Amino acid sequence: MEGSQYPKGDFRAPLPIIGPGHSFRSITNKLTSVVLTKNTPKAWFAVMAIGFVLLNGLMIAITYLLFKGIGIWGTNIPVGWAFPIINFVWWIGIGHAGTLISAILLLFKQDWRTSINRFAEAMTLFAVVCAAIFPVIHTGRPWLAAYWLFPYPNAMTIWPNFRSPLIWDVFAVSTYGSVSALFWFIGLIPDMATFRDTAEHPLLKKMYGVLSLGWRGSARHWERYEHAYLLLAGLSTPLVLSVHTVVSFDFAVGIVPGWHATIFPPYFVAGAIYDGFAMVLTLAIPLRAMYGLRDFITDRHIENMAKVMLATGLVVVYGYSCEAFFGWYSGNEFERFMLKNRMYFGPMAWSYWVLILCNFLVPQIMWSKRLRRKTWAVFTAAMFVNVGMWLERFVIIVTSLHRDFLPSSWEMYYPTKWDFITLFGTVGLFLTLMFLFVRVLPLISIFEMRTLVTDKPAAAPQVEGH
Amino acid sequence: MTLDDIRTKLNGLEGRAYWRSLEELSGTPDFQQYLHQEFPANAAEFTDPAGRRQFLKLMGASLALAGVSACTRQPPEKLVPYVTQPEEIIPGRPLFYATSMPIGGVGMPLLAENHMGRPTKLEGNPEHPASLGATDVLAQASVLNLYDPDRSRNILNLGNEATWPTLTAALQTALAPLRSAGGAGFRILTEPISSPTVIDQMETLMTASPQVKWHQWDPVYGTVQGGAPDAQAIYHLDKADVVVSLDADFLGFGPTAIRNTKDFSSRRRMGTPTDALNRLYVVEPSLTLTGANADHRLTIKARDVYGFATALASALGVAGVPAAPAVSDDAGRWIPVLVDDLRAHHGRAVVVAGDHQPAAVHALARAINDAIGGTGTTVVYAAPVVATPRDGIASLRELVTDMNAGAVQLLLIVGTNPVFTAPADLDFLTALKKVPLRIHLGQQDDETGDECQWHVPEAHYLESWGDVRAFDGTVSLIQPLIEPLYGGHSFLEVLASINGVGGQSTQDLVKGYWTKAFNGQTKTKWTLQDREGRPFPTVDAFWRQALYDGFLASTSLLTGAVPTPAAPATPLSLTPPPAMTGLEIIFQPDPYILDGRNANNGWLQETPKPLSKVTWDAIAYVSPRTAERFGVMSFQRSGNGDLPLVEIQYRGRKAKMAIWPLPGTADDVVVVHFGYGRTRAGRVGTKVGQNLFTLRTSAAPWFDGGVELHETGEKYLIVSTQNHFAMEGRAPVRVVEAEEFAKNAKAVAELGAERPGPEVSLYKPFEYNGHKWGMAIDLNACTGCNACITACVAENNISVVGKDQVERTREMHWIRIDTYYEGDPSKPDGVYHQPVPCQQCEDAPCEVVCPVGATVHSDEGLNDMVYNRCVGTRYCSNNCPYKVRRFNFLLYSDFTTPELMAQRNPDVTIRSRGVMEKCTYCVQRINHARIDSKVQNRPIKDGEIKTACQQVCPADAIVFGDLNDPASRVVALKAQERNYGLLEETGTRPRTSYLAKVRNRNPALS
Amino acid sequence: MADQPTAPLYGLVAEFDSAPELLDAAREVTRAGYRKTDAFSPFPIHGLADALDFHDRRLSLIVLLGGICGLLFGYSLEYYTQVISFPENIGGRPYHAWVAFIPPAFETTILFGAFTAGITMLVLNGLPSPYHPVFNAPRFRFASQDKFFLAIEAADPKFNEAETRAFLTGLHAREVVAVEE
Amino acid sequence: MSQIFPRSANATARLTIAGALGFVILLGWVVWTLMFSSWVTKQNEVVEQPVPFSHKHHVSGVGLDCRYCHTSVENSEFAGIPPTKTCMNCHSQIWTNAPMLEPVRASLRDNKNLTWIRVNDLPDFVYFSHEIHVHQGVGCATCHGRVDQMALTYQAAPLLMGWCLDCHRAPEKYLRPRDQVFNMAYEAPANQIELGLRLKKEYGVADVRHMTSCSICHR
Repeated sequence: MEGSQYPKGDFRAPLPIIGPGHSFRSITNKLTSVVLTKNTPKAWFAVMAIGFVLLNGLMIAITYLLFKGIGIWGTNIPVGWAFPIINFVWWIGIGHAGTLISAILLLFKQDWRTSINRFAEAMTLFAVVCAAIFPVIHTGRPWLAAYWLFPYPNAMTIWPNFRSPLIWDVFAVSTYGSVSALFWFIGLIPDMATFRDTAEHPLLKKMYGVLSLGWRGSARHWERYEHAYLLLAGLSTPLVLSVHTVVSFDFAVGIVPGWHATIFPPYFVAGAIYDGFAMVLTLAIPLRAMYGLRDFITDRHIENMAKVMLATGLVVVYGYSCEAFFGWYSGNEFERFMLKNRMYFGPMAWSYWVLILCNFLVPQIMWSKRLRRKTWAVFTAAMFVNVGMWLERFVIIVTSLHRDFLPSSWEMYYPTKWDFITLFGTVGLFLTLMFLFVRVLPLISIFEMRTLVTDKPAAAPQVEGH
Repeated sequence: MTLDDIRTKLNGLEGRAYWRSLEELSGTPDFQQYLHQEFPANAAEFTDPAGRRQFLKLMGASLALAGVSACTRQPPEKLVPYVTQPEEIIPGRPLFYATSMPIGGVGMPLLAENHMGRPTKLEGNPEHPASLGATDVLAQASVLNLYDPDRSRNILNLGNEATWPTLTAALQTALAPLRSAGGAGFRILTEPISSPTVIDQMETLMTASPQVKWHQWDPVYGTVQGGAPDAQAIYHLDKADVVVSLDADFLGFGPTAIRNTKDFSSRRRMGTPTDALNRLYVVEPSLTLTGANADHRLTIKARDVYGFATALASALGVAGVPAAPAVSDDAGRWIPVLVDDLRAHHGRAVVVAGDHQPAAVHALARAINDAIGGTGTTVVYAAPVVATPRDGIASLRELVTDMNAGAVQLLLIVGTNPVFTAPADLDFLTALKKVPLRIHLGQQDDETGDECQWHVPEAHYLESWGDVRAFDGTVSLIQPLIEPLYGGHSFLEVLASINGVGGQSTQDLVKGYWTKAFNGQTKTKWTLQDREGRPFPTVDAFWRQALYDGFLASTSLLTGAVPTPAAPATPLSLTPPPAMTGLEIIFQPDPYILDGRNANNGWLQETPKPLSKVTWDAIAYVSPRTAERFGVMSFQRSGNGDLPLVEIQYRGRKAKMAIWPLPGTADDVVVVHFGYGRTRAGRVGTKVGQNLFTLRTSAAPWFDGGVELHETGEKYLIVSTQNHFAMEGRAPVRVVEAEEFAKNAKAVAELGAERPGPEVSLYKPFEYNGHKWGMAIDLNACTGCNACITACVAENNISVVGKDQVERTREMHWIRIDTYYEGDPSKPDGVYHQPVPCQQCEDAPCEVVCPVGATVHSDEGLNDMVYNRCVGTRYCSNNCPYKVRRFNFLLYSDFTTPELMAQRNPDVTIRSRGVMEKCTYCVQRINHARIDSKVQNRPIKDGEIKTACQQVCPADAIVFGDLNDPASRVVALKAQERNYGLLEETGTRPRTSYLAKVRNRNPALS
Repeated sequence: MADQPTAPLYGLVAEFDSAPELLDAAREVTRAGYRKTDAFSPFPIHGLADALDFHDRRLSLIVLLGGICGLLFGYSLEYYTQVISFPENIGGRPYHAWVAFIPPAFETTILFGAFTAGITMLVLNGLPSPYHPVFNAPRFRFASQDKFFLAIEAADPKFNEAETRAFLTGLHAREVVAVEE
Repeated sequence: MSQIFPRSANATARLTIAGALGFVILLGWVVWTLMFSSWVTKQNEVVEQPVPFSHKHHVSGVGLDCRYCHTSVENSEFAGIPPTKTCMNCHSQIWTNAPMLEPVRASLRDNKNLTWIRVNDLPDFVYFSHEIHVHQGVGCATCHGRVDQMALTYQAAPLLMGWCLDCHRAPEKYLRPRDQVFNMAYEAPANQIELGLRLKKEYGVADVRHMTSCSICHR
């Protein structure tokens, strides 16, 4: 894609997290121009178009679904869950990277996070939106599920069943969604002020003025602001871990061989971050090219993310080996058969090996510093991981269900065209939201970038509190 | 158009009139439009089955469409009381009437449940020797035929509506000239008939005009190859220690199967491990249910059964047996063993010859039974109950010859559908067209009706008066439960009008005949006594009792005296069947569709065929080895999919059929099923599957050699409800050998992983102090006949989903029968059946995961499923290790066909789109029994509550009861060493448990 | 713009070029005894609040309380619905299946905590306040870009326009302007 | 720099937020009250019938017993709606040509069903049995109200699931002696709870676990 920013041959050189020679002004201008500019890049329109077409697919699919019933999908009796839940878990997982970057890396004082956390958070938000669609539409009677899943006093004096992991999901996902949104908006406030003050058009001024809540950068405000931001980060961290833990409970709590495993929570969380970083890369690399942001999203960022991806990827692979080991070591005939069926003679064994290729073999190229610094290589690896993590859920859900306890009920699963339209439809929704965001809001946190400016007399103050 | 318009249009109309006008109404465009806008959208709402049920409860037609539109406010619902209420009716309570279903001329005794004038469910008549309370799939499903919306509704003359008077007039005018010629040229073609009243009427007719000829044709029951046996065998299998079947499916097929199963299984149910079992040897060309239940099974071609029989007979020293042709090595090993076993059980053994085998084999079997002292104890021979002519083929051939010769002026065809079912070589249609006047009386305006100038809708047996004899001779009465829905007429009615007694009602005719019989004025002399064998004081007393019982107890050949038929000629003089060569073809009726008469019955289409579990299609069974030649490697499939179509060439005729490798089928044998491929069956059955009658000939209607199979390269989608038939080293069905079990009582327990005790749970188990419902299923008794499935469908308003949904494995049956094969597929070592309803686990995995609490435990330990709370996450089904939960992926319940709605059981909610459903242990029956017991201040008696599957089961394999009642049968069964829980190692603590299968093999053969 | 404000005076606003200058100025102003002061910067500056002698740690405590409320709400909701309101035998689990009750209670804890944090922050900061006198400072829009401002309110007891202006200019302010209410 | 917003904007902003919150709460309240409102439950709504039949007249006035018309109330889930015949038992003698009764006479004359509108209409996935309730000492009036006072019949109770459960959870609050079940004027004694508990025991009314099991009412 692009030439490396490093002197040839020298891979030891410390990498900057912001291009040289940047001032407050230059950062401000650069980042505000992305939104306030008159001329939008052609690429933006291209992506938007694709996203929009897919989104319409989603709308049609859902309408038809509501009219006909979920029988339009391939789900059947041994395989009661398939695409919808796979997609749900996949999207939720993707969301995790955002929170991780903005919260956990913040706590770890990783200042390179600043230039990616904003759109990573946006990604979280939109991924959760996509994910949240599925638990509702995958039910037989969505118009009831939409509110019966919440505990509210009613004329029947009946309540949801709090023993069910699905109810845990409802709480986890809705909390995750709203807290992410809050975190994201709080982060936006100071930049909204910047927009308010740099925009020319009076209407824009007013619009951003409203969003900025009248922020004026007062020292007192900054004081409480950073304090609150830190607390939010502190709360989001256990939250993000809990969310995918709860999602993994959907399976771990079941008795289905291939679901009923104690490794699931850590293994799912790692998987989520793995996939999340892959998605961040998938977005960051084209975006920085599209808007020429290589000074802010530097190769250092790409490389760091590649490293995180590699690390979490290995955790996930450890998860696979644990699953295999547990299955074998349990000596339980059902577990053992599940493994053989999944890896060896089952009609869907192919999916397992493709998964291994995508999630285990390909990402290993990230060991090489040279490749880590080749954007195209990282991008390719990220793409493989995106696919691989989807397949992982396919393997867990479908191949476990289609052959469980009684051989008499063993059957096959085949998705229908509606399954695919819905899946790619949500991708469309995601792209649409993401690129609308890029167009109207700062995709990189401006005020935090300012703290990185190093060519000033005073040392750049840290974002963290005291 | 709105609901109210429709209501006003239908208001006050009842029964026939109502259906008629709704029919007309539903034709109108705005009604169509109404349905369109109202139903698809709102059908999903639950307020909907609502409307259904009230309508059903109050038979107010207008209610059929009430409560459709879904909103927070319930739409107004109407109550339509009687004008004058019949005394016997208590609104909301069902009534039961005894009646009988004629099939193949033989009666199937029934009790019909009647809800406010609508028969909804049929049970066996517990008092009747031919039923003892059980029924079969066909009887269960026959109630749906009554409501079949595609039954013909009008008398048609050349396609135009006509009336009964015009018909009778036309008939008389046509008959007048013939009568003068003594009736020559007037032919009547019926199904086999045993009805004394009808026979009496026929005799009256034929004495009046002796030239009238009566033909009988039934491709299933009335067809024999190589002559009909001169006497009918009635078995007492409860008295037999050793049973040998010569290609006889006496447990699986035909009206005798119910009583046979009752008797047979009574010798398979064990108390203690040391109890003696009977032993069943089966010799057959292809696996049947009987074969599946055999202790020893020998696979030989159908043509070789005669050879085997002769060999066995001569080995037993029967006089005058012709020289036995050489038998296979296996057979060779069998003969001596059989001889020993039969001799060892002299007087307690029986040999059963198959209905499809020639008269010679029957004669041999009878001779053997004489030799081993079976005759008179384990089997009695009696004059057949069905009126002559019993050789349908011969009778039909004669008719065709005469028709071709132009000797037939007027042909009255009753019930049967020869245009579709007649042997191909007779070319019935061409002959038929030569008959000047053709009248067809049938429930459907079928292929034959289409070829006749007159078509008369025939009344369903639940709509008409009549009588019929059960296989054991018991005279059983047929009384109507409802006015003819579509204005049908019975054969008796037609016959009466021919005989000029049309003025009398059929009821009078039946009663009249039996009054005469009571006074001994009939040709056949009947012994009419009450159950205690005392004569009735008056004819009224007799008639009242007869109607109440539904049958005349003293006429049974099983209980009453048996008229000894002509003793067989000694020494035996046999006409050996012609030798056959080459690949063998065996014709079988489809077990449920039969000759196609049930093609429009969705329940039967969707009931999995025994052993293969195929639905919605006819298939050709071949041995797995033969199948390999056509690329079907294994009899296991990972899922539903295409199977190769082969071309069957036979006597210059061709047909295509998909082949299914059925373990236990002899190599080089192809078993084809006829009955599919109807062209005028109705919305369900038209153009479904391949028609095999095109191959069947009068020379060899059941089996023949010289057939060729050719690959076509084409594929055909066959769907089945089970695709994996091996147990994979797991033990869902636990099987032990009788010998081993007698030695080691723990043998069954040792077969499974150990059952986790209460200590494995974190929590202390719930206590069940009131009732504690449980079920035990005896796998040793179960024959896998599927009756429970159909009974469950009828009782619980289970929807039919159709072939494409079954392909996606979305069938809705609440109870299924799993079948597993053991050993080499081409020569299975064992075939096991396992009925699997909801196990009602105490620690139910499904309940924990339901987010809305739509499935929870009742205080009596039922795993309640609350449809109206369910949002359909399907999590419960995923977490159910037994996969017994069923989901309404689409709108499966029919909310638009009032005829079908009328059949529904008002005590069970009709499930709508998007909700999960499953077996409830027939909770509606439990609740009714509980309420009755409370109102009558008495405890619920053991056996008072029977689940639908239990009630129908001819093998009494299913027992339901209160686990807190130490005296209950279910407790006793669960105390047995054979008792085990399915997948109990998963800690679900199922309330349903199974009694292991015990096989009584002969050491000399194993 | 005019040095002589027409409307009542809000205070004087001094502009600085860099964070350190602002920091020093703030220290001086505080040392000089001004209390009704405020500093404005395009990004958080370490120590600026101290320099203005501003300390407020109430947030943590409030958030803690919010979290505790969330926990209590979540668990009592579960206890009420599953044990008191409609106890049901679900899969043989006890009515009070505390193990299963943990995840939702945890989530409500986070939810309440997080929103308390966000909302409290805004409330304490008196946001939203789209209108504020300091916006009247002509170059104030740069406060959200690359300039740094220091304000002394007229309400301050020590405030005297002339002296204060002189004082501020003495702190190398790039420019000092009077801002009206 | 000039202000973007007027002074009033601060107040406006805060009011807007408060207003939004208020609106959400209001909305919730509306839905909540609607859920229980008689508009949804149809409680106390008089429905128009083909014949303006007055229970007041027939029960209080003429003094008919409930069971004279609702014949199957004691031995079927369905209480039964009288066939036209029942009406005509008397009305063939009295009011023989009251125009009000023409539909009834017409019904008998041309054998055409009368069509009444259901007043107490449960959702149809609910299986209610009059038989058992009457037998266990639940008075007609307990659910149907003082029908004997109703000139035109209406639904006296909300018939919501919560309402059913109220009694299923604590029947003692409502039980009365069997011989009082059809007594419309029956007044609960001061010691109702005590009496209720005694009757509960005597009539073998099941415990709350049983009475709140789903399959008791839903199948």
